[in-house]
Formats: sequence, structure tokens, C-alpha cells
Amino acid sequence: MPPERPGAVVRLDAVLVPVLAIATALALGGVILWAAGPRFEGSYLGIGFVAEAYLSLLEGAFGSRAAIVDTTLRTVPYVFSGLAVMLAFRGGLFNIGAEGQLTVGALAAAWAGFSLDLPAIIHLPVVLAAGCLAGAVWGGVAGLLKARTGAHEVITTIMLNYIGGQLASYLLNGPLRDRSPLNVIAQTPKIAEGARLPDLLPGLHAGVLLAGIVAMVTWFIVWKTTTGFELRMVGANADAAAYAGVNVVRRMTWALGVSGLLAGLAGAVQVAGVNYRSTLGFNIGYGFDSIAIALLGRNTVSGVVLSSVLFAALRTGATKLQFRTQVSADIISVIQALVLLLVAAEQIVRWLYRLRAADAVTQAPEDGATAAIPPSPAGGEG
Amino acid sequence: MSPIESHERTTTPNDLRQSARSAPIPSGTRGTGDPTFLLEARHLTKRYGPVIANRDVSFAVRPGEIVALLGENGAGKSTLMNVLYGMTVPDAGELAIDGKVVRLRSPRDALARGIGMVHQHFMLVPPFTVAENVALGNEPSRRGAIDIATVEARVASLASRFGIDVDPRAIVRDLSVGQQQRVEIVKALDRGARVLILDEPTAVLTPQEAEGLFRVLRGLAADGTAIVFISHKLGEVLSLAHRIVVMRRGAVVGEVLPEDATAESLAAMMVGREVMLRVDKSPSTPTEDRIVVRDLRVAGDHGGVAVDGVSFAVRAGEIVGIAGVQGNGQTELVEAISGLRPTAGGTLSLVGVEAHGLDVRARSMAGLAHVPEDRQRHGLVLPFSVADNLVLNRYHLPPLAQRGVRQARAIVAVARDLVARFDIRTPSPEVPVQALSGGNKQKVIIARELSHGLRALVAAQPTRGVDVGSIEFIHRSLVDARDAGAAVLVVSAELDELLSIADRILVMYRGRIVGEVPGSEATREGIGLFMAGGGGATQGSPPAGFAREDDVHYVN
Amino acid sequence: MKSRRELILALGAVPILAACGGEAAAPAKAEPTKAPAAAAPTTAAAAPTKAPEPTKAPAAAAPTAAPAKVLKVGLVTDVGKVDDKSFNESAWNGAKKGAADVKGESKYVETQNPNDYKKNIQQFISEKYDIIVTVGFLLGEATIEAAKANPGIKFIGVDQFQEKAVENLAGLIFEEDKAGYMVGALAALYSKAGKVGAVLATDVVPPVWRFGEGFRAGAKASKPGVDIQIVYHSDVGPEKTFDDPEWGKATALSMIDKGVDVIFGAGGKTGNGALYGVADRKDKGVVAIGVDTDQWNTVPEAKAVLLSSGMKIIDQGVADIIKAVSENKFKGGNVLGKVGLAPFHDLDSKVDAAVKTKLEEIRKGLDGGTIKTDVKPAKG
Amino acid sequence: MTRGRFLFVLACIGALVAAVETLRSPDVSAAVVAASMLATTLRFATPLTLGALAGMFCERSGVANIAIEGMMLSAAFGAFIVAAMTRSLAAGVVAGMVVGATMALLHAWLSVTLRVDQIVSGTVINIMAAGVTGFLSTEVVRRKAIEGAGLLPAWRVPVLSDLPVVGPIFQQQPIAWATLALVIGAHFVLFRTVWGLRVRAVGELPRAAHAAGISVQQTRYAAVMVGGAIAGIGGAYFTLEAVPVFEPMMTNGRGFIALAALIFGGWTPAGAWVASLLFAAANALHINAQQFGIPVPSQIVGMFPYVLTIVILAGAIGRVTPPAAVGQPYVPD
Repeated sequence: MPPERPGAVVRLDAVLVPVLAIATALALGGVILWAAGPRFEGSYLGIGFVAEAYLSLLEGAFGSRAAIVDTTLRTVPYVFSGLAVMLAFRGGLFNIGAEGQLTVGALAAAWAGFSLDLPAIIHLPVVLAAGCLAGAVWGGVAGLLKARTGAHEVITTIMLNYIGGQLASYLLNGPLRDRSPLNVIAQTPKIAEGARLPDLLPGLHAGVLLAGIVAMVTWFIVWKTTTGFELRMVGANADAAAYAGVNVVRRMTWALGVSGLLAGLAGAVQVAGVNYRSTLGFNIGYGFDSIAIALLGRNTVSGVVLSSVLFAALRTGATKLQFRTQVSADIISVIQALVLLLVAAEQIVRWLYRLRAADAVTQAPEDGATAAIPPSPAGGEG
Repeated sequence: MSPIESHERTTTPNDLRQSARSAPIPSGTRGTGDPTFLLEARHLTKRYGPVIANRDVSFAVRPGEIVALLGENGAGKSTLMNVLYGMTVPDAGELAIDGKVVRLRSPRDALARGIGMVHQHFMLVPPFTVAENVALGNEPSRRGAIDIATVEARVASLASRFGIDVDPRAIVRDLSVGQQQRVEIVKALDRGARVLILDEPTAVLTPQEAEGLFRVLRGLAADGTAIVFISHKLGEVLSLAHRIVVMRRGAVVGEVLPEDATAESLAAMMVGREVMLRVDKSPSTPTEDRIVVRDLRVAGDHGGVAVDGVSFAVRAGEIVGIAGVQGNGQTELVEAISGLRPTAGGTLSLVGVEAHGLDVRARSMAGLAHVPEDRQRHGLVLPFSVADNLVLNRYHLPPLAQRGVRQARAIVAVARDLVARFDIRTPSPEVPVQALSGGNKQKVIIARELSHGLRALVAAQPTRGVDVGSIEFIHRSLVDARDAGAAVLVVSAELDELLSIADRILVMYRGRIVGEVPGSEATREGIGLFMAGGGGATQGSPPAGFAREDDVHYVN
Repeated sequence: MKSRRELILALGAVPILAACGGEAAAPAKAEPTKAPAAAAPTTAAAAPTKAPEPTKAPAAAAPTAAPAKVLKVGLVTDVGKVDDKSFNESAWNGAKKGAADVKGESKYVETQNPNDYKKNIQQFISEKYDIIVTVGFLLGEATIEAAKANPGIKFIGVDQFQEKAVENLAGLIFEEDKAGYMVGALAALYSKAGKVGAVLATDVVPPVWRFGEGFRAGAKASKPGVDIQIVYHSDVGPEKTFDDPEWGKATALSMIDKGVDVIFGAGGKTGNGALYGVADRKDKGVVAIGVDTDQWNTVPEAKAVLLSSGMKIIDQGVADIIKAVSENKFKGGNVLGKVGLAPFHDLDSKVDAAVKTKLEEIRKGLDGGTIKTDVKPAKG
Repeated sequence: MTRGRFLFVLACIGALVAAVETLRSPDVSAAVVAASMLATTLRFATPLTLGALAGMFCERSGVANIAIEGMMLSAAFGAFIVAAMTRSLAAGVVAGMVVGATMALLHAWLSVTLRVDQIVSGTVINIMAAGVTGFLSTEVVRRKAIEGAGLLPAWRVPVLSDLPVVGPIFQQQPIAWATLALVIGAHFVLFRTVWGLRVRAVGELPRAAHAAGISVQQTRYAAVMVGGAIAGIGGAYFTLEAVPVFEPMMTNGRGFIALAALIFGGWTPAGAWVASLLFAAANALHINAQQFGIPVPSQIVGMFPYVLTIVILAGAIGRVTPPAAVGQPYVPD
């Protein structure tokens, strides 16, 4: 088990490995692009094609003001859902259910946005709170089941994703559907003007600010408060936490509940800042992406934020890459999978680059004492 | 012993037993190359990071010989044994079987060469039957399917031959600890073990069960099996072994024949100096009741009653020890008192307050401290810093936290103070506690628990796996806590520990208190009788029907 | 290419293409513009002779437009691929053809996630494309928004009905209910067992629902008492409902087990699955009807059992609008595309003349407004 | 699977059939409906059962597998493309198994050798399978205009398949038959063979298996790869038995329903099969009810397997116990 507070050497290492993982994944992606490109036409080797592909990816993500705005907008929900997964990880829990929590969060936020008639100053907070609450319930159910019955949260959150999808399908075709005769889509009506996030800059809603604030608050809670201390204690050694007087049942439920809250907030911010409504099928793919983001970010807040930017940039730039090269945008998923693979199995990266392993604190097994503490799901480097 | 013979013996182990040897056991030697050695370790060294677990260890055993490997917890016995069994590959040195150097890369290699092992933590798959467990790794099959009937027959035959009572079709999960140990022995014999290594086999047994085990082992030895018996209990080593090898701090420090040794001389070899048997302390002056248990009942992990109507009181200013073989309900009792485990009946009051409904935190706030039995699992959060571990029970209180926000400066200040007061050897309070040695880890716990508003203390196995220096320090701390007016309840499997520090000793057997002895009058023998469920001459009477129950399980 | 010729030849023989214009059945009151010249109702007489060989088409189109610069046509798919054998593919074919006809160039971007609609459209805007085709009603909102913000660019929204006409946006819409009605009529008239079935993607998606309910209405009207089995794949979300051929096949087989002998498969790959299912039981004399395009061309595995397809002529509709742009005849608003039945191909001989006559009557009735499908634009 | 849960399942299936029977239209005989529902159920159950068996071998050895979906999807693609290239369906099935086993090898390498968290490893495989098959189906299948090699022909049981009503049940395609054989085979392998005993031991208490001379790593590799090969057959089902094409994401979440079936069935082959049948029967009911014009709450049908799995996990209808060591990498020493 790696120490929580790494020394300076390890900290450098914690940055180096993800960076090398990303570089390696991009290199491998380049090989795939090269293979898919027009490499055998005349003397053309196709290297230029790969370069063009990546340049267009970069340009698509950061090449213009609009591109930067788009990348930023995409970063926002990733930050929330990535933090959601990270927070659960810190509590030793694996939240695969960000997608379902995000879905119900969006539903609740949209409902609060179109059905309530409130003054603007409280309507927006109510909308966001509704999303948080719904997400918290969806995550909290898994937490409660884990804490009370031992039902593994990985399984229950997967199942809750599907149940959330069906719930959305039911609500968006039934009670919450936009009944205007012109609407033919399974979606809610648009939310009230007062319930929308204001724009900071043209096209860039205030959710960006919120994401920054929430990231800082999350950092503060996890690392500076007693609650966060309990969370990390439960994550590192639930038995010791119970012994130290932590109510483990409550803390686990809390962890998945707050994790769900953050994911629900992601959904609510998309509703209040981007779509202004909840539409069936708009929340696909966040679940697995957020796991990748949390892992790539080493379960640290700053890591999550940076990884979110990376994933958002990949997704944003994909359009231009596809447009320029007419290569399937699935290449982005391949690159993401490679990044995740190399971050998760960092031995590969270390082996590739001959990095010295972080000084693992090894110790002799003590007679009579079984150090049979199962590893926490995520490598818990600070 | 020629290689061919050795091969044959490996495949048909019973040959050897049938030609049971009765030759006198040759006297011990640490020299190498003796052709009569069945298994020999030469100059083994094994390191774990900076820790040297085995340093140039040489060790050997002959057929039909019972060799005891004696040493304290942490002396390197388990590492040596793991090397002998192929579970650990040594950094240096070699193993020889029948005089030939072998490399054991896995237990499979060891088993193939006739080395069997009974682990302290049983290697039995709970949902499997006895026969399936015995078969595992050496399964006979017929037309693709396991021929379990053959294994059942083999188990039955081995069992009857060595007087071991096991039902081959029983599910292991349902067996008692003693029975499971027998399954382990049968398993090893079934694999054709010529060398049987037993790791602390009596730790989980009553003295009577242990005596039964010894009979089995003597029978096996008479039959030609070489037995390596790992223990830190002097008495059983003296009574059982033909030869005693003593280890200390990873190295072999001596080798003696039992007839040349006394308990005192062995102890001196083990610890490197005379053991201070009694902690220097004044007579206790108990005052009011702090921990009062009345007719307490607690459920065990797998249903069943672990604590079955226990009543006692611990007063301020005294140390009460609870003796007993592990697994007689002590763990559950301690967990019930500390609030980790719900009670199933009876009452419990702490510091004058009815504890029912109070959670761990509330009890802790009321002044109850708890040194847990398993410090790795319960006592410490290994990846956290020493400082965080030193405040694990008070992190939420001012000045360590203000309105839910932790105060780093205050935490470090407290930590520095405790590190100094309790002589915790750590480079800084910021390093992860997992970097510390076992004794220093335990000191972290002791420091944390004894350093604040202490009114009652429950300490379970407070010195397990701790070096001698730390043991003295810990014992001193417990007595000091008593003298400062705390009620101290010490649960220990080490009788000597209780004899040296407790003012009163209660003995637990099968979930009940079966005897109480004042510390000053206690003897090993008297308490040992209680521990075995036998009536005591001093006081108290055995629970009704204990004798009958006792003999239901094992027929030796 | 071969397909088009055959299609049109067949139309000559069996003029059952319902090219519905005018006020007939637009979902709401807005007035659809008539499809531009080339999209005018194909008549029995005109079609075979005028059908241009596509290879020659550019030559014919060039003199009319002769644009100074190359017209750039961009297409954004709905979630899916341009080779989906369904509406994305059809629209892409139309865009390619339309661009080729006017010597322009065409490019596509495949959408991977609904959140990318805006961005993918934006890609073509920033590359200064002249015409942007967006496929699928889910892109409607994003397309309107983009059109309003970029008045200099012409937009074509396939399956996108517009409440208020946007000047530079042509919403190419189809009356799937009428196509479904004709399919239903064909199925009911053809069925010997008196049992017809439809295997559809989710009823949450309006065009699918209109196909299904049109099918019901058409079958019921043409042969009262016919057993109509309609099964929607609504138990999965919209992201999966079009991509589940295994389900489509199993559903078709379940219908065949119960004696259904004509099955309409509508709903992307899920509908294709139904065609595969029917092909699997071809020894039983069961036939299938495809959807969107003439699936005799796109699902070769089902050729032998494919009776017809309920078509939305997306490709021609898109190509025609592109042509209109090049000729400066573009007009915003709803443009009603043509729907109709594809030729019977291999099974032509098995369809009675009486059935063909009856279908032609129905086409005229739908066209002229004397037959109403009474299908609402969307469920609920 | 406990007796109580088994009876619960039987009751569910009975209720499903009864529901259709009572509400069906008068001109279709009850026997026809029952036979048709059974046929549909068996068909839907095939990939679920295969997926669940795949997960079972994996998890019984102590390696959690949430990557059944990814393994099946990549195998579906591999089977399709090899069959199309070689024009041999048998080669396609073999290729499916090889691809499935290869993905499993990756899973084993990551989670057994490198000790990457098993859930993370599964996530990697799922994301990678979706990306790679999507990419290749565009860049290879589309660009080279590859056409499928058709479908595996049905195998008919001589006399029974000609019976009027129940005939269709006895004319299943090879993978459907193989699935039934695999359920029995998996049960035999797991509970009656030496290897099965070792797999279970490694999944329950790996140090005991290690101490008994069994290589935990090798056993886990083998079990995970056997599971992967079975998932590969499940993948081949999609492209060689159900439909003659490959479509991106065509497994459509069935790997996760299979996971649910595995859990619901208590990690036993028979249980997983029964659970797969139950979940498949719910889908069959959904289809059949609509055929008879009965409105069905589709979302409820869609939720059914997932809700049931949560209920089971929470211990409401009997309790399931996962293999004790599942999810934990084995660190000898």
C-alpha cells in the first residue's frame, strides 16, 4: 500500500507517469492512424498524415476562441463527474454509476427548472440543488446497500445506471415530457430563463466558475476536514476507522451519496448551462470517462481537473480530426483506452521508460500478524 | 540414502512409515553435510527491504526427529519455515534434501520432495469438504472427473492409522479449529510428507488438545517422519522436542538437547538476557467500578454464541487480566466492550454509564481506551502518517479540529509531544506509519490510547509481535495507567504476561469465565487447568457439562 | 447506380410512389414548400425516359449553374455512421450526389454522442461550407440555432420539421405515416395467412412511430380483420434501440412462429434484423418489407424475401435541394420529401395485378387527400 | 442457487407464460404461444448464458469480470471479419474464441500479473473494445467493403423438429445447442474435475491453493482465458448465428445483463442459465404481449434484470455469496 503523503520524489513520479502514459498512448494512436492512413500512395510515407491528424486534433480543441470555449464547456461536466469518482475512490469505493447519477440529476434539475415558478435568484440554486439531491439519492442507495448488506457497489452502480436510463425513458416520455404539440422528442420543456446559468463570456456559462469552486471545496473537504479524514480512513482501512469511532456505515453511504451528488451536479449544470432541458440519451459515456479521468488524475483534485481538460480536448478536437482526415472518430476512444491502460498498469510505462519504481515501503511480515489488508481500489497516492 | 530410494519414498510415502525406525536420535549438530539429514538449510539469508528476516541461518532435521524451532515473535521462524516450504525464495543460501542441493521455487516443489506444512493460519478452503481439501493439488481422477471416493478412503485410512478423528465428507467451515488442524496434518501426510513443519500449532489449542496433538506427532516421528515444530512456548518445546534450535533476530543463536536445557536457559537464549518475570509494581488499590459486565452475551462471526453470559467488574486502580486460549470469546468480548460488536444480551456499563446504545465514539469520549488485538487491521491506518495515527481517536476534537476543519499545526504539535514521551522511533511525524517497526507501531497505539483522559482501558494482546524492550515499556505504561487511576483490562494469550502485570486474572473458556485467581496467587498450572476447561482448585467451578462437551470433539 | 435505374424502371411499371406535396399532412399548419423542380411527382410516363444515368448527370447540371467557386457540402450524421444502410447513408448518398451534380465537394462528420451535434455543425461553419446537411430530428434544435447564426450558409435538416420557417434552412420532412400506410396495405393484401407484423425501433422516436401506426392503419383499411402485430423495441434507450439486430431477428421469428407471413422491419439495424429473420425462414414463404431506402440494395442477405421497402427518398430529396442552391432557387422552410414503396424486385411475379392496382389507388388517395392515415405526428 | 430462489425463478417463468396465455388472442393456440415464447426465450438466453458462463470461470478463479461486454463485442467483430475473409463460418467461431481469449489474456495480464485493480482492468477492456471495433468496422469493413459470410445453419433434431407446434424449439443453430452443452459441461468442469476444484480453491482461498502446490497465477490465467473463449462464442453468436453483419456496439449491454445473470444465479452454471432464461423470458414476454396488442410498460421490462439483481444482492430473496477472493490480486508471501 503506497503512502498517502508522498515525498517530493514520489510527487514528481506521480506527474511523470501519467504524462508518459499520455505520450505513449498518443504514439500508439499515431501508429494506428498511420496504418489507417494513405501510407502506400507513391513515396508518401504517411507520417505527414499522422501529423496532420494530431495537429487538427489540437487545433480542433484549442485552435480558436470557439474551440477553447467548447473544450472548456466539455471540461465542466467531466470535472464534476471525475471528482465524483475520485471522492468515492478515496473512501475505498468504486463508483461506476456516475452516468446514472448524472442522468437522474439532469432529470431532477430540468423538472425543477421548468415546473417551478420561482424568482431567478433562488430558481437557479434550486435547480442545481435538485440535481445534486437526485444524484445523491442515486449514489446513496448504492452506498447504503454496500454498508448495510455488503452488496458490492460496483455491481449495484452498474445496475443503477441501467435503471436510471429506464427511469429517464419513462419520465421523458411520460410525466416530464414536453407536451407542446410541436415537440416530437423525448425531452422536458425548456427550463425557465431564471433557472439558467448566466454566461460569463459569450457562450461560456458560469458553470466553469462553479466547477472551479466545487473542485476547491472538494479538495478542502477531502484533505482538510475531519469528514475527509474519516473518508480517507474508511478508504485506507475501514476496520481501523470503525475502531477509531468512525461510523463506517454512515461514512460509506455519505461517500457514495456525495459522489452521486457531484455527478448529479454535472447533469444539473449541463441542463442549466448548456441544453436548458433534459433530453433522453444525452448522458451517454460519462460513466466510463469519469473513471478514466479519476484514475489518470491519480485521485487528486488537480489531477482530475487536468485530466478533464485532456478528455474534453480529445472529444472536442475529434471533430476536426475526423473532418480533416475522414478517419473514424473512434480513434479517440482507442487513445483514451490506451491512456487508461497505461495509467492503470503503470508498470508498463515504468518498464518502457526504465523508471525506477517509487520507493515502496516494504517490510518483513511480522510473525502472527497477517497484513491481509486488501488493497484499496485505487492506488492512493496523494 | 540414495537418490533412488529417496525418489521411491517420495512416491510411496507409506514405505517409510512401515519401516518405522527406532534408532536413537543422534545428538544435534549445526555442521553441514551430515548424510543422515533429511532436510537441511545452509546459510539462508532473506531480506525484506531494510529488514533482515533471516541472517545466515543453518538448520537441519533427520528422519524420525522432532526438532523445535524456538524463538520470539519476530525472530524469523516464520520466514525460515516459508523458505523450507518453498513459499519464499531466499536471497542467499541453499537447501538440501537427502544431502542433495535443491531449489524450491514453490510449495509444489516442496511437496514433491516430501515436505509438508501445517500453517498457523490454516490453508483450508472453507466451503470444500475435508476430502476435497486433502485432494487439492494432488487430485486422483478417473475419466476426467475427480475420484473423490478414493481420497475419502485415503483420509479414513490415514485417520484411523494415526488416531486422528476426521470425517472426510464434513465441510471444513463447520469444523472446530482443532479439527481443522487435524485436517491439515492429514493433508500433509496424504501428500507423502517425510518432513512435517508445524507453525505454532498449539496457539489455537487448549492444553488438552495440544497434548492430543503431541501424541499424534510422537506417533508420526516414531514412524520415521521428521518433524519441525515451531513455537515460542518453552514448556511444550521441552516436553516434545528431541532437539531445540533457538532463533533470535533472524539468526540461529543456539542449539540444545532438551535434557540439557531448562525453561530459564531457553528463555535466556530466546531473548538474549534474563527475562524480568514480574513488573515492578505496588499492590493495587482499587476504587470504584469502571467496567461492569453483567451476564453479557455476544454473537460470533458465523452465528453461534461467542460470549455466553459473562459477568465481571474492573475497578479503577487495578489491572484485570483475561487469560484463555485464543478463540474462546475474548476477541468478541473486547469488541463488545469497545462498541465494535453489538451485544446479544446482558448489560455493560462503562464509567458508570449504561453503554448500551453508545457507539465506539461515545465510549471513547467517555474515557474508554482500547488497544486492539490486531494492530495492522484495527489499530493503524498504515498509509497515513505517524501524526495522523497518533490522533486517530481524537482528530475531531479541538484543538486538533475547529468546526470540522483539521488543524495541521496542532496535530503535529501533539504528535511531536507523543513521539518524545513514548520514545517512538520515527524519522518524523510525517512519515507513513507503515515504515515503522512492529514495536514502534505498537507504541504509536499505546501513546495514542494512554495519553488522554483515560478512565478505563481495554488492551488486547498488547505485546504481541513486539520486541522485548518494547514489551517492558508497554507493561510499564499499563501499570502506570493503573496507578494513575484507570481501570485496566488486559486480554492476553501469554500467561506470563498476565502473571507479571495483572492484579486479578479471569480465565475464559468457551465463552464463559471459568475461573478467577488473584494475581499474587496465580500459577501457570492452576490457570492452565482453567484454560483447558478444567475446574480450578482456587476458586469457581467449571461450567456445567464442560467435561462432556470437551470430549465430544476429539477422540485421540 | 444500378439500383436507381431499376427503381425508376419499376416505378414506371408500378406507379405507386406517393409523392405527396401541398397541404396534405404536414404535422402542423406551417406550409411546406414544394420540393424543387426535380423533386416534382414522378409520373408513370416521365420517369423511365428521363431517368438520367448518374454518370452523365454532372454534364447535364453543369451548364445551368456554372458556379465560379466550388460548392462545398458538409453532412453531420445523427449518432451513427454514414454506412448504416439506413437514413444516415441515404442522406450521405444524397449529399454526395448533389455535390457531384454541381461539381462541388462533400464531406461528412459522424456524430458519436448527442452532445456533439452543435460542435459538428460548427466544424463545417468554421470551414466555410456552403451547404450543411444535418440528419435526424434530434439535430433539429442545433440546426435551427446554427442556421439563424449563419444566414450566409444554407442548411438542410433531414427529418426536421420547422415550426417557423428559417430562411436559410430547408427542413426535409417525410410523411412516414403514409409510407407506413402503403406498407401496411401491401402487407395485408399480400398476406395469405391474414397475419402481418411490424418490427420497429422505439416508439419514442416519432418517424418510427409514424411508420408503425401508418402500417397499422394501412393494413386495417385494406383488409379488415387482418391480424396486425406491432412490436416496438422500447425496452432499451434511444441509443440502443436502432442497433439491436439480434432483437429484431428474434422478434420476427417470434411472429413467424405465430403464423405471420409478411413482416415490416423498420428501425435501423434493429429493423434489418427482422429482415435477416425472415430470410432465415424463407422456406416458409414468409416475406419482409424494408424501410427508408430500397433495402434490396442495402441488405443483400434478404434479397430473396424482400417484397418491397417503405421508402423515404432522402437521397434524391437532399440532392435536389443542393441543386436548388446551386441554381439560386433555394427556399427555406419545410420541404416535403417523397415517400413510397420500392419495387418488388425478385418477388414481382408473386404480387397479383389486383394488388398492384389497389396499391396504386391507395397511392392516389393518399396523394390526393382522399385517404387519411389519421396518425398523429408523435406518440402521446 | 438456493432452492428458494430456484422456486422463485420457476414461479416467475410460470407467471410469464400464464400472463401471455390468459391474454392472448383467440385465434392462436396456447401451445403455439408457449412454444414460441420458449423458442424466443432460448434465443435471447443464448448470449446471456454464454456471457454469464464466461464471467463465472473468471470470477470463480477470483478475478472480477465486468468486461464480458467488451470481450463479446470484440469477439463478435473478430468472428465476423475472419469468417468474411476465409468464407468459413467455423473459422469465424474459432476466431471469436481466440479474440475473446485474447481480450481475457489482457485482463489476466493486467489483473493477475500486474495486479491492476480488476474493475479498472475490465473498464479498460470495455472502452478499448468499443473503440477498436468501432474504428476497425469503419476503417476496414467499410473501406474494403467486406461482406459477411452468412449464418450458421440450424441443426435439427431429426423427428422432434418436424413436430407441428414445438418444432421450432428443436431447430436451433449450433451455438444455441453448444450453449446447452456448455452449461452442463461447465457444471461438470467446475464441480467434478481436478481443474474445476483448483479454480474454485484459487477463487476462495488462493494461499491455500498455493500452499497445496497449485500455481494461483497459472490457474487464474487459464480460468480467465477459458471464460474469454466462452465469451468469444457468445460474440460469434451475434455475427454468425443471429445476424450476418457486424454493427458497432451490437452487443448492446448484454454483457452487463449476463453479469447480472451470473450474480443472480449465484456463480453456478445452472443458476446462471436459469437466470439468463428468466431475463430472456421477460424480453420474450415484452415481445409477445405487444404482438397481442397488450400494452406493456416497456421501461419496467427493461429494468427487470437490474432491479432483480440489486434485490438479490441486498439479500431480499436469499443471499448470494461471491467467491471469497474475487477482486483481490494474490500476492504470495
